[in-house]
Amino acid sequence: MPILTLIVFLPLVGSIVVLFNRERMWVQTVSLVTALLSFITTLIPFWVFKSDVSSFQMQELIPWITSLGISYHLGIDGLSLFLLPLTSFLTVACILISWNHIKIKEQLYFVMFLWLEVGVLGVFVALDVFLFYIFWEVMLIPMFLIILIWGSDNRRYAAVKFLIYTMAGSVFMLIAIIVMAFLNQNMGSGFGFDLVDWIKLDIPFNLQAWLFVAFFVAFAIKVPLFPFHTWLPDAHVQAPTAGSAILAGILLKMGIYGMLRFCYPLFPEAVVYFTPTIIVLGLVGVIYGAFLAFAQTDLKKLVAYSSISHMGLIVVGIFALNATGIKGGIIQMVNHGLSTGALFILVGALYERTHTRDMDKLGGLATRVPVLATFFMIIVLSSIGLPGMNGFVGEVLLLLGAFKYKWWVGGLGATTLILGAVYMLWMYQRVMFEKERSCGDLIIHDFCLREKIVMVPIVLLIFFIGLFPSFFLDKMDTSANKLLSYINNSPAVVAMVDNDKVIK
Amino acid sequence: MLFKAIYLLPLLPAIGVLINGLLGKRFGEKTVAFVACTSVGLSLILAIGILHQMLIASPAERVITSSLYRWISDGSLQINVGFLIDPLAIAMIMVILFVGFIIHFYSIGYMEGEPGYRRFFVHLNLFIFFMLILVMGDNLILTFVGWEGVGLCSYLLIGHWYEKKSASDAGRKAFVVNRVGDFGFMLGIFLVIVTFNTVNFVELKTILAGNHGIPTVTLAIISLLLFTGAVGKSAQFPLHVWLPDAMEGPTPVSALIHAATMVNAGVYFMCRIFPFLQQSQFVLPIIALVGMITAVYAACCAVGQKDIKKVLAYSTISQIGYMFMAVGCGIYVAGMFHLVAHGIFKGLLFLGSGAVIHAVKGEQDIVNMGGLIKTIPVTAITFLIGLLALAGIFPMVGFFSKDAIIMGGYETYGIVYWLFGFGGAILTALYCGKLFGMAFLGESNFTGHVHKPNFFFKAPLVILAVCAVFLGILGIPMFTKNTYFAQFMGSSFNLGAGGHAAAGHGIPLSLEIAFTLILSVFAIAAIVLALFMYSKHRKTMVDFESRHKGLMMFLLKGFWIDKLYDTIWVRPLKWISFYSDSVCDHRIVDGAVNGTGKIAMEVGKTLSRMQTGYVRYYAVSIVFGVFVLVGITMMFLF
Amino acid sequence: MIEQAVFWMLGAVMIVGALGVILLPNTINSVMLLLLSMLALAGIYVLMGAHVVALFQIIIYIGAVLVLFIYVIMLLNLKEQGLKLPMQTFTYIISGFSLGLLVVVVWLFWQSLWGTTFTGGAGNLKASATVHQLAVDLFSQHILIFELTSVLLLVAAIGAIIISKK
Amino acid sequence: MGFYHFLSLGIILFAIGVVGFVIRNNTIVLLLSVELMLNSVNLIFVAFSRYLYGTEGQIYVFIIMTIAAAEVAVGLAIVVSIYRLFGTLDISKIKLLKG
Repeated sequence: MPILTLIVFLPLVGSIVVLFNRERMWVQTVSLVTALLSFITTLIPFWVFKSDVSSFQMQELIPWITSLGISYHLGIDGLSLFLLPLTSFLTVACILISWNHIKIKEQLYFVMFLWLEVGVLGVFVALDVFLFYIFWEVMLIPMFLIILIWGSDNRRYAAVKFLIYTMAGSVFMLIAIIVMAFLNQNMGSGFGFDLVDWIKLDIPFNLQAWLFVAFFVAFAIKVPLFPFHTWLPDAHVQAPTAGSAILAGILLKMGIYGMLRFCYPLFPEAVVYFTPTIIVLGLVGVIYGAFLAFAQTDLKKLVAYSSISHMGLIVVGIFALNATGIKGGIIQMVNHGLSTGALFILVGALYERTHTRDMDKLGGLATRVPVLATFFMIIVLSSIGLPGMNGFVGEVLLLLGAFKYKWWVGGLGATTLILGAVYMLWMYQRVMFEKERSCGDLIIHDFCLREKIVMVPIVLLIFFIGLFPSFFLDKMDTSANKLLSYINNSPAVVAMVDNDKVIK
Repeated sequence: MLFKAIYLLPLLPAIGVLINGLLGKRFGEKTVAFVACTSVGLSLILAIGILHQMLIASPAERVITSSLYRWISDGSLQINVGFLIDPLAIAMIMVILFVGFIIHFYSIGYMEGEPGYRRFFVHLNLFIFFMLILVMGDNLILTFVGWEGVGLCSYLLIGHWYEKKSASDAGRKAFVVNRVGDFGFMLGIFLVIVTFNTVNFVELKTILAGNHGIPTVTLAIISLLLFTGAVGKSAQFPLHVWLPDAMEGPTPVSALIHAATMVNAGVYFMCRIFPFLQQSQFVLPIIALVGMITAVYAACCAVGQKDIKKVLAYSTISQIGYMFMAVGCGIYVAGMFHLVAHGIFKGLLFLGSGAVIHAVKGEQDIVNMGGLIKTIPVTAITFLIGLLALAGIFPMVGFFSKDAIIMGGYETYGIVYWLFGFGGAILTALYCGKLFGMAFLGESNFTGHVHKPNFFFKAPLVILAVCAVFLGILGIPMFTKNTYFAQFMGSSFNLGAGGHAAAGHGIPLSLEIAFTLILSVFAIAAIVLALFMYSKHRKTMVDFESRHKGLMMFLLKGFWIDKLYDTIWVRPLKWISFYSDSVCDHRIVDGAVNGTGKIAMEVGKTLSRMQTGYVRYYAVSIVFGVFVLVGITMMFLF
Repeated sequence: MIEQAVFWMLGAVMIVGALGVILLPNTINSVMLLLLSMLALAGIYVLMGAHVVALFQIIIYIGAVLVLFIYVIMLLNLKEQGLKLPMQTFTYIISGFSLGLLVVVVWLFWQSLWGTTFTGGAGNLKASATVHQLAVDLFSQHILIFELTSVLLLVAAIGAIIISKK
Repeated sequence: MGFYHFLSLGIILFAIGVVGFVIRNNTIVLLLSVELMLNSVNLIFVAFSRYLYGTEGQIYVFIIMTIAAAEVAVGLAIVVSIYRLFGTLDISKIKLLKG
């Protein structure tokens, strides 16, 4: 049974059913049911997945455009295994928080969310690079529209910036993909786009470097890595709550996913060659993002910049070239998706109640909305990596990986411990503590049942990952080692390392 | 067998947290308090049981380990959720649970009618839970979990009255400064992992006891990094700045967290990793030096304080400095003994100060008190017992514990060390005398009705006072390193054949007795002098202080170190952050991006001017283009 | 000899007619002169042995296209317009360019092609394509293009109707 | 009288068409100029067909004629609607495409 196909296209089917009726209830209920079903299907791989197999699993291979060597090739490994349920889970959450809150074109809105889910799920399971590219671009359109139609005041600027930025990166990747297809032909396997074939290619270093940069820029923009990050705050601030949540929760992960999925196996020598540069960029992102977050007064912007900081750390971890960092990166992707997604949901909930995101105007809300404040606290703590919660596990592994790479990389990365606490707690204080500043006369309701239903599973997951990370780590172990082996087994890399030793 | 059930120790407070936290909305204050106290009380009973079993076991069997499940694994590195209880841990656990239980009990009365009653008890229970995790964790990472967890609870409890800006500021400051220390802690853990590929205390100890061949420098760096964490948590110089501010929290919190348990965790942790310290010799003097500086510095500051709780706060910093002095001499037992003693008498003092503050309706400035001994005698007497213990007057427990530290160090570092200890002790006696004289003796400066303390206040004070008097028993026989406490603890600090700390004494007994006598006499003299001056000649002293305003301000503000940090850290960082937001990110990074867009736009605008709308023009352009093409063709043809 | 005389005569008529088309102020005169020019062109086709093309030229161009022009001019009832040549220097420059281009192209052809002889496929030389052969080729090899042009015509007819509607 | 005579004739005709297209303002004359250019191309095609002994040249001429007819039909329709819209056929007054 083609489970992966089912996973990817179930939301599409649901979105078609949504179109049958314009009634608000129909639209919302069908979307929710679809998202829930989709969530259940994304859990299936957990049962089928064998954690000791290093190749791709649950593969589906159907020739598609044979004349161009394009096939419909899906498959998962320990890297994508967790991103699937994360995606569908956050989609459910986003549909729930948008419940009755979308005032215009709600049918289109929910359809867009389901399409977005299709695109993202497709990105995570596609093994044919052409197919991957299609999903990669497909997912842009719904996100663009979500920002453009349902965003706040300056949405056009943000949406266009988001689109152009991402497109600019994708173009480089497209060129590199085509070059790779020709390379595949030149090296005797025929013109084709199958990743599994590409991995076997032995590309000369000069070419690798160029291709790597082309791929990497596309992914780095998505992450976003330090100099490419400026679209993110704008997009986040302007997007509707659910849009921000899904943007931060899932879309950013696609960049990291791409780096691990493509850059690692295809261009191992280039990865080793560029590692120092990338690590420095990542570290700059960590520290710079934290400083910027500290300077913000807009809640959403603060969370957006904190995302930049956290994602920078993930990049540092996965380019530390050891299994610890890679595993930390994978699990931190899930963690960051949960906690930052939840942060955006909470900020959105606050905005709904107080009609402002300006921290100088908020304050003293802990007394008014104790339940919201408690959830907020838990999420903030998870975000700054308090032990016992998910963020800690990821941070420890990432930093340990970085530390194993070079001690000072770990050291600089670990400043996130301090800086994260500084801006997050200051934010919390300004929003929740102290005296009320300007919302004193507003009627502010605490969390309603629907919002609790959204947050409770997130919080449970946060603790589950924090307390029993082995459940996840064991499943990704083999895949992480496999990814690493591409680097370590590459003959040229071995030669480089040997040279190093000789010099020493 | 109780040893099998040690995981229940932290579990019980956790259950208390869950019950109160999730279901407590409908509970009344009494139910909440009952649940919280019972959970800690049951835990305490269990701990006493374990202590009993441990006492009757032979020293070699006094190590209990219990591994619950595999937590994080990375390659061959395994990090379990597992617990380790040895005499070192049980001593700390007893302090935590005993003092903790008493303070829970005390809080029932102290927090009565407060709006955040349930929240307070939830956080308090959570604190006990994390503290036990810290102490019982059998590996560095799990200890770090507790370490951060208590930091969190400290943050929450300092900011309990979060509507006060100063309170939430203080909480945040505590958390952030602690995180600075934790930064070092974390790096230390990483270095341990990279070097040893394990974080389990027992395994580490085994490795270090054998022939490990690891360079001393590595061990020293590990020790220093982990020590950074301890400095942060235990409020040692230069990371002490958060503790005086932490007095914004409710007084029971100050007693439990910022006097008896959490701030001592640094000392405990140094004792826990003593094999590292033992094997990297030049780290010990650094620790001792930090302890010495802190002990004297904080004692000086305490003399200048006016707020009753701040006096105690600086005193706590100073006393923990003493403990680090002990650690720095390698006499861990003495450090732990002072830790236990300090937990008792400082808990007592804080609870007493709480009772005083409660009695005088929230007044904390000792200048505005006075003569309280007449109105609240029980509080006053127990407070005095606490102060005497703090000043190290015979026969209080402080006498034994402090003497052990000062004398133990003399053996290692000589007279300079002793002088530092001596100076600190004299200053301690001074501010003890001043505090008691100002607050309880002399004429009353407080105008208003004084609340009598009720049972919830008195009972804890009396129990702790009794302990403070009689716990000194653990410190005999004096002048040997074989006290009762050391007999029990000794096995924890046994690193193979060579490293045992409880060897014989290197200095003659007579010299030691002489030094002790000198110290005692001077301390008694100082305390009596201060008592006398600040009660009978209070006016003179106040005049004296007002004449030397600069000096008093210097002491009051803790040598202006807060201000210094504000200037060299906080402001520059804030400036960098706002600068990088407004200029760097918007103008440069985003400017480059938008600039690209603008260039494209400008080019487009310029080119669009060629779009005249005249068909003729376009036709001409085609012709022109053909002309160019033909020209190029010609160039290639001929 | 006669052929040459006819060629020169027809050529002169054609060029003069074309110049008239672009230089006469009255549109209807322009159309009439184009008619003349095209008749001359048809004659040249006959000279080259392309009889079918010549016939088509007369039927399609003169019979259909130019009639259409005349019809539209009459329909719009255009008033007499003077020959208002645009007075932009730019236009003169470009006119110069196009004439220069003309010279260059002619020169190019003379340079590159002069002296080469078109022998074609040496075995089956024919004086010119016969009607029969033309038909065979058109309906076998080029049938697709042929059909497509019919579609194009249809589309154009519909397009013209829609554009000029209302 | 050879190939080059026909060729030169076609080129001259084309140039006259270009110049006419550029210098005239009247839309109908523009269309006439286009016809001139098309005819010149036809002439060259037929000339090639004649001297290369092939049928393709003539076949293309047919097709070009068809296209020219279609073009004129559409073009004149546009002329008519332009006249309706602007009341003039002077293209120097019609410049909606101005950027």
